[in-house]
Amino acid sequence: MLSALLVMTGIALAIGAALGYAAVRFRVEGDPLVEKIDAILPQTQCGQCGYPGCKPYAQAIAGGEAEINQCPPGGEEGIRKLADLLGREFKPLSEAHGVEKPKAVAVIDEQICIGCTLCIQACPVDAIVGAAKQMHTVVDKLCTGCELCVAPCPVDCISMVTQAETVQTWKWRYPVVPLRVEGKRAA
Amino acid sequence: MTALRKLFSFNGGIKPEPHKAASTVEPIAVAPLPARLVVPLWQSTGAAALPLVQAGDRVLKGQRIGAADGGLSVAVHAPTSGTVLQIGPQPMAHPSGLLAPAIVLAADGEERWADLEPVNVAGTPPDALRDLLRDAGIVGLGGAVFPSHQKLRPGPHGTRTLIINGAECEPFITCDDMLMRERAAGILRGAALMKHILQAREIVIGIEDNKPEALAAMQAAAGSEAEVVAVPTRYPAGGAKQLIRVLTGIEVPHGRRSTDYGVQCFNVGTAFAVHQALDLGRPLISRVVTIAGNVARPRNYDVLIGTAMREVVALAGPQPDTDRYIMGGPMMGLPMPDFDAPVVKATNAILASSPALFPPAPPEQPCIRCGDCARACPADLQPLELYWFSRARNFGKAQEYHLFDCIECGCCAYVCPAHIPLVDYYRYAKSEVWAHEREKEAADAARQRFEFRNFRQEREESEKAAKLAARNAAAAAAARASADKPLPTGEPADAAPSSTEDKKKALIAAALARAQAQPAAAPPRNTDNLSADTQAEIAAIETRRQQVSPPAGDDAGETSATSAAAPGTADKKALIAAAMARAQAQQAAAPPRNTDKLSPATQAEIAAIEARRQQAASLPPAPPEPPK
Amino acid sequence: MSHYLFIVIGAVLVNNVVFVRILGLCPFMGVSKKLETAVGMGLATAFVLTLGAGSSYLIDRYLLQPNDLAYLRTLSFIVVIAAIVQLTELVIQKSSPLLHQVLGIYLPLITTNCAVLGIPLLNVGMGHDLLESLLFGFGSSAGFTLALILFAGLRERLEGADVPGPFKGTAIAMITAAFMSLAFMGFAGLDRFR
Amino acid sequence: MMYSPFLRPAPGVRGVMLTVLLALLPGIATYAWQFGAGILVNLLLASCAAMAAEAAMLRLRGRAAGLALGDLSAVVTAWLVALSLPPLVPWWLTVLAVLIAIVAAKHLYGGLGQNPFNPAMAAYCAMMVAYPALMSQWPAPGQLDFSAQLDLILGGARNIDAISSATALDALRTGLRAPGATVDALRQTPPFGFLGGSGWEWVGAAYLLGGLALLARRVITWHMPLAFLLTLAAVSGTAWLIQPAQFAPPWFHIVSGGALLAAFFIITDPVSGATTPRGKLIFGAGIALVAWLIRSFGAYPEGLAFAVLLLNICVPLIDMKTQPPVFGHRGGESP
Repeated sequence: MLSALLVMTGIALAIGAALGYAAVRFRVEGDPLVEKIDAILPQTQCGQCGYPGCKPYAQAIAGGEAEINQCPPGGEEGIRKLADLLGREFKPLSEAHGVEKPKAVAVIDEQICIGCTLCIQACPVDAIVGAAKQMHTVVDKLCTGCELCVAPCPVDCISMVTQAETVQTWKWRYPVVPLRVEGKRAA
Repeated sequence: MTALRKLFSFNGGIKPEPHKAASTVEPIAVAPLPARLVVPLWQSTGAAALPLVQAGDRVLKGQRIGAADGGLSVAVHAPTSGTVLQIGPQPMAHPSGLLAPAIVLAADGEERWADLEPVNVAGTPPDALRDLLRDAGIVGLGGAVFPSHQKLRPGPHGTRTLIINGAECEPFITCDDMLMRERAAGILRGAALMKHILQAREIVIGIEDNKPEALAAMQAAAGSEAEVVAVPTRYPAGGAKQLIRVLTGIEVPHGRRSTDYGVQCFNVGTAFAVHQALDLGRPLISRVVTIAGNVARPRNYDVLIGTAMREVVALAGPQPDTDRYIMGGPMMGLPMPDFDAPVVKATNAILASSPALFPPAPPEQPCIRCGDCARACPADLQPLELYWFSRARNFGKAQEYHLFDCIECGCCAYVCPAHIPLVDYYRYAKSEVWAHEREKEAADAARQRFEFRNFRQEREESEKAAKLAARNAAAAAAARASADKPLPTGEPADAAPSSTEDKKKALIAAALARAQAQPAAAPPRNTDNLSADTQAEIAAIETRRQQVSPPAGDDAGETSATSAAAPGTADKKALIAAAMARAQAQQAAAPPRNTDKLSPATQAEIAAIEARRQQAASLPPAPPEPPK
Repeated sequence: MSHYLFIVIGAVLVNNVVFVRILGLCPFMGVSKKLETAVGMGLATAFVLTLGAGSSYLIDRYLLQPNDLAYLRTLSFIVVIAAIVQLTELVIQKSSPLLHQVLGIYLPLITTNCAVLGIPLLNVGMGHDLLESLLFGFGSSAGFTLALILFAGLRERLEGADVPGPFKGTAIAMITAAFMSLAFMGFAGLDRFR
Repeated sequence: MMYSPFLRPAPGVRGVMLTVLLALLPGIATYAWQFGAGILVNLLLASCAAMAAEAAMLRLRGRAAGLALGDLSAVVTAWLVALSLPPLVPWWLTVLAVLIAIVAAKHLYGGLGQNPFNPAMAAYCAMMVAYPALMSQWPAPGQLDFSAQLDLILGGARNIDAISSATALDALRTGLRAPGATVDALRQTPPFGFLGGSGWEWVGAAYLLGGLALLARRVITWHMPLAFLLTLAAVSGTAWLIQPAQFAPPWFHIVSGGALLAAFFIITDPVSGATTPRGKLIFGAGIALVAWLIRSFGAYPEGLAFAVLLLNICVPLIDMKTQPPVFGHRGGESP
């Protein structure tokens, strides 16, 4: 019986030493994964995912605290890419964080704008041009559609306008005609 | 005698029924001048042109009405003299059916040319020549409409061969064939000009061997200048990459410019357009278009850009059962959203289609992976794998199988036994990938601006903190200095402010003084260069203000009320009383606002309100509300 | 010489650890969604299994048998295997963090992979010497990796298939695994490789 | 809305499948001539079962049944199942095999074109593993009249031993186990004919004829049949040269069993086979090698079905690794 104990403790000690050395030898610092996740996110910094911006959300995903389906601007395509990268199951977008909308751009109604610069401070990507008491306007090419400027505006002169397709950005449609013959399922 | 040039071959390709005989019987006719011309601004790969004219301007034939916007764009010209009706969204020759900005011209029938100055080619440096071609609106007329001035940039190792593409392998289309038969000299001259710009060593003209007349005409015109080669007939031998492979054996991969391999390929129509632009100074305002398909008299017409397709097809007598137009050939053509789409620079043919000529798409059956499409693909791709991944929306994998090497020639869909519209899947996948890339670029730019904004905010905070610290230090130093000797300035210096309490009072006092000084010093902002009536308006307001304002004391207090500390409760009552008095006075003085041109019903309503107000005034006055 | 060759071929094809011996099914199902992860997992398991087979033989031969502690066999094998897995996890975390993130829980789970414990016990059962047990360990792990890679290839192709609703995902993977083991039954009876 | 190309003159999938069925006819005729008309009953039975199963599955998935039934793919699978099973198996075994092929191996994966395994071979293997006894009852040539065969297929009494005899492969397998037996001696015994199994040689030749017709119509490409037959000949040839007593000669392997039927009709199934030219060569060669291994050393006399399934498993990997170079990426004349 004693020899059994001796043998087991001997094995345990030898292995403990080997692992201790290995842990020191293979120290790992930093986590390049956050950049990879951040690269997939749409950078609207809109906070709909519950985190103050895309980078914090990426860190939360890498750390495992956040789910991959909390980003409405990223949409289903973004979730599919995240699931692909992290090898996790694809989950549809969670309604709690909002619904996927077509790309929209903020437009300031220049009749009502009073030049209070609140929206300029709120815009995460500096897409609004203007100065105190001067007319403000949104540069549509820079606006990411995060809707953060709509709330702070005291006179509610900012509205989200969905971008119409132009001849250059027109997309060919998915050629699969649904084969299912509706309503004729087997009894 | 065709030179004994060694020809190579490319894999795949198909041999469809050519249908070319009918439209090559009669020579090229000039289409009559239409009354209304719609010239789209986006007529080449890359950016749309910027309009140079407004509605109502008179323009001359060949006058530049749209300037190139950036490197990858070309100019647009007025096809005839007339007046600009409007510049706005018009139906486009694009399968999406969307409208796009275009210049609408009403022709005045005089066809007066603008002043054209031919170019002294020898004396002009190549860069200037390229700019001239860009401003003459010269684009590839083979169907890709790529700006030619960009393609005329020689590659790193110089250019060995300039290929002129007369292969024209698409069924029904014969515009290049007729152009070669009738205007061979112009084409050769254009080719020589391009050879000069590219500094190429030899010119090779590739023509499919099913066009003997064109071969003879080009050989007669070429002489020893260029080498005319008969290329075996097989669709898509006319593709630029395929023709380069056949004539020189070089395989240009996707994403690389052919000039990197010392070879460049141009359509015969483009060569003729270069000749017109440089030798005669004429911009690209018209082109040869084949009208064929379900028409009585298929023929080639020299059509002005911007003519409505309906008018041109009408010349060839379309049959009644024509259901839509196809721009281009049956293999790569685009269905037109409606009959009034304008002829653009890319229109090499207009086919009147009918259910008999081009039967509707047979039902799509599942793919049995038989590999016929892989054997027919001229780009040696695996269309069945591309179809599998595009259908499953797995665009990453589709790109791994070289999705973007696909030239959308249609051979795979032509041979597919399951009648799958394969090219639709590849076009869908490509436009999705391009959309993702656009979004990716926008997202990266947004991230950079976001990071810069955070950095700027931190910088501002640190600067403010530094300034505050500096000011505190200065104030502290000043306080210490004032402890040694009393300050002569008007500062209300108290007794030696040793404790922090006194220091704070000093700070407040200083701020108060500065605030009072501000309104007096502040100049009335931007009231200098104003128009006369605004001056009058300001004067009127000033007079009203003088008339209304009670004793001056309150006035000063009231205008800068924001930062004044409350002097005590007694003053407050006086303030309220003054405000009440002023309000009453204002009400009496205020002119009844815009009650003049109102409908009788509103008049009655106002009268009722006035009556109620009078009746309310007679009641004992309600206790004044405490000021908020 | 042909004896050793038969051991390896027998372990890879004839008595494939997944399809014939039905061992190591949980990582086989869990990690075979994408080919890259399958290759990563296969190599990690191969490394652990071959090392485990070798070290288990040494422990059994020089520690357990002289002191007739045969009953400690399973316990000691598991401890050694767990240590090797920890070692592998550290190496993978250092060399390719993405693979480490994607393998996720399945990396430490190699310890619980029944093939990893099964093969050393089989070695002892068949009375293999050091070289034979190493070869048998290597053969079985190669068979496992081969099965995993082939299965991942098939599953990646099935991603695009229009599988009927209830069968999407793991269900069709199970059916595919069934057909694969049916195919491997063809090798049954290759008596020369028993 | 229809987009380019507007010309799609290719015959439908129906055309391809019809050509395959016609190419099978000479084989079936010789089969019936040599071994009695029982096979025709089996073919009819299998075809009806297949069409019924296909229609049921399509209705279950709510798809239009008309078009899919029209493309005859179910009939082709049914015929291949019937031709690979022994002709005297009971009717329910044929129907069960066809159900496994159509429902399990094809429609569970999404219907035509998406099944990774060859449906006919999957069914054959399942039956071989489930009913080994029934699957080894092959008739000897010219022994039975039609009514007896019909009774066997439909009837109850299974007094089979009187009429069944081992196939050449079977006889070889059992014979070689006896010590001292040599291949040459065995080949004089009754089931052996001139080259392979008696009677089976003619059926094999007829399949070869049908296969060449398929090649001529360009429904299949030469890669798979040629690679399969050459590798089979090469492998069995070398083994035969080394130990003529232990291993059968190459022509025996090619003519006997289902080799010729498989070479032109079974392994060339485009859906479950490799698609790239080099991939097809590897696929054909691999099947030949594994089939020979199982025939020589395995427990089952006919290893072809297992070999096909094993190579079907490797198809995704083979396709991935043998992609032909794309235009412009071939090195060619680039600088």
